[in-house]
Amino acid sequence: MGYIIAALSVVCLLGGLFFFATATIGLLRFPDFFTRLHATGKGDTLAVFLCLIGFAIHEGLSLTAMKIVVIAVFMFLAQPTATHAISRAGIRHGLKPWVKGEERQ
Amino acid sequence: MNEFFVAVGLGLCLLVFLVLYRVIFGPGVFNRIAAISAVGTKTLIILLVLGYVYNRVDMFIDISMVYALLNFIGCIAAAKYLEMER
Amino acid sequence: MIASSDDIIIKTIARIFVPFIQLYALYVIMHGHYSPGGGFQGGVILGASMALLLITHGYDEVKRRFPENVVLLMGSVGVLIYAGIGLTCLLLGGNYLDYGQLSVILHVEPAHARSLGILGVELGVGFTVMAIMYSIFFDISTGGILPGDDKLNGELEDNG
Amino acid sequence: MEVTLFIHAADDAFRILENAKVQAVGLLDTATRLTSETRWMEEKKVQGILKGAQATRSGFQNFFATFVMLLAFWALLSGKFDTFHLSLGVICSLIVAYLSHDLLFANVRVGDGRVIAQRFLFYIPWLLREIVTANFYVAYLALSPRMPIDPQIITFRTKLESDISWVALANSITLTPGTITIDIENREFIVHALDRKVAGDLDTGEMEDRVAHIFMEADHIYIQDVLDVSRVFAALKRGM
Repeated sequence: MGYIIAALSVVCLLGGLFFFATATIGLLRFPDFFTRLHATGKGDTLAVFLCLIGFAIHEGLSLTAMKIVVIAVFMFLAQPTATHAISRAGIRHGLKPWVKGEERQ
Repeated sequence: MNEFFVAVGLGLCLLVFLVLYRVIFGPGVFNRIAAISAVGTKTLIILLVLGYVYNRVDMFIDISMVYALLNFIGCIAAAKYLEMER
Repeated sequence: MIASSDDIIIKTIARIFVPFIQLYALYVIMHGHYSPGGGFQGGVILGASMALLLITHGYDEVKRRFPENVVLLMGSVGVLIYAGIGLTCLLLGGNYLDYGQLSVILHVEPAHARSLGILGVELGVGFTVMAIMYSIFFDISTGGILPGDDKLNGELEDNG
Repeated sequence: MEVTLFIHAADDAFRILENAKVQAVGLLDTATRLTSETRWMEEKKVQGILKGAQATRSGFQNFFATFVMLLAFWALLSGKFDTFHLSLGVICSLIVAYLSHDLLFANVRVGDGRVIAQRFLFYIPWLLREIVTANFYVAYLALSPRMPIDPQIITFRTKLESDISWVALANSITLTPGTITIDIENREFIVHALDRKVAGDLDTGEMEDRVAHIFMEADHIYIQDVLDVSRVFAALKRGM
């Protein structure tokens, strides 16, 4: 049983690390601000979620695990909202979205 | 298990350094804010890893929660400010 | 002068989060002697929750909810609590903020009295920090002139 | 002889089919009537609750609900259940609930809270699957050397009504493959899409229907309503 829990936790954490890595590569490689937000907005949400779930599984059924779940729920609501807020500020500020064929910014 | 957590933490630190490229060179303030928000989410996990290293997860979880909170509020505030300053 | 945000998403999310953030800040204040944090950190979180409300719901809403004079009064009361506990210890024959002496008037053993004394001091510090944060944020966002101060506005305009 | 038998058999088969069709039509009629009746009843109930809520708006019920939620949150955070800490929790929850009782439940369209919570729970697995798909999509784009993207901005009008359902829809759009919500301007969603294909996916409006179903809004047919009808059928069968 202990092995299964450890394996689940390891799988979740590795998945989180993988999505963090792809989000970072996307943030570095995508051509403009809005496409970069795609990378961080989605990638970081799932990555944080997976990492926190991994920690919670490792922790077992305890108060700390519940707190980790609370953080996960918070991030789940807050991350898309923050992404939306920045993108909205960008478009109101007058940033032009990149279209196919342009130079990357 | 702790060694594995430390490895995850080190990987995240590496990723933070990669994101710092966007923070420093990213054209315009918006790219920088997006990158800083990404650094914040990674720091949240690194804090939890530190908690496991020092064996005080119950303490570091509170710090982590505050970090998530302030990251969110800072992001919203920066967005609001840049929106006002058209 | 901060107007209410016209973005429904941020407004709604902030509306849902603010009570929980405030409760979390109170938790940080109250549990300062077991976990990290304490008065200062909790006060900062409380101030941050009000800043969130201010940048999403605008000045008028926040002023209706937490009037500035009440918040400043709270800050003063916080200092009073802090100094009061310290001076009580001094009067009871100990050092300043020597909580053990409080056991005489609280009728509990010194360890418990120490815990209660720290709690009171944390509370006072938390309120003060929250009030000062809030007031600083208010002053920066309004430029130091509150819309109610028509007289002051007129004077400033007269002076150029 | 065989021919007559065959004709008889065919006749029987046709009659049975006809019968079945009549029965099916009857059942469908009953089902529609039942659903419309239940919808009517639901609407009546919602209106009743709305009226009640307006009578006691920002009153004791909101306050009490907020208080209970906050107290549960406190118990989760504190983890100390002796009298001293619980009383501290009650005091803090009372203060915060008094300060913000009209924040947490402000202009929520009052439906049956239990139903909303239940449907929302069923919505989450679907959303999680979409999020995982979205992340693999982003990973594919970020790692592919050519990076086949063709970003564009699309707008669509929504039929949702309350702010909380707008938030649910906007955040779901942000989390699902290739799209982020940029702005909402008088019921117009402005969405940035990474690709022509994902933009087309969004236009089918499946997610909007699901969100509308969660918050019991608008009056069009959802997938879940078909399931509800099948449940009604089962109940009818048991009744017969």
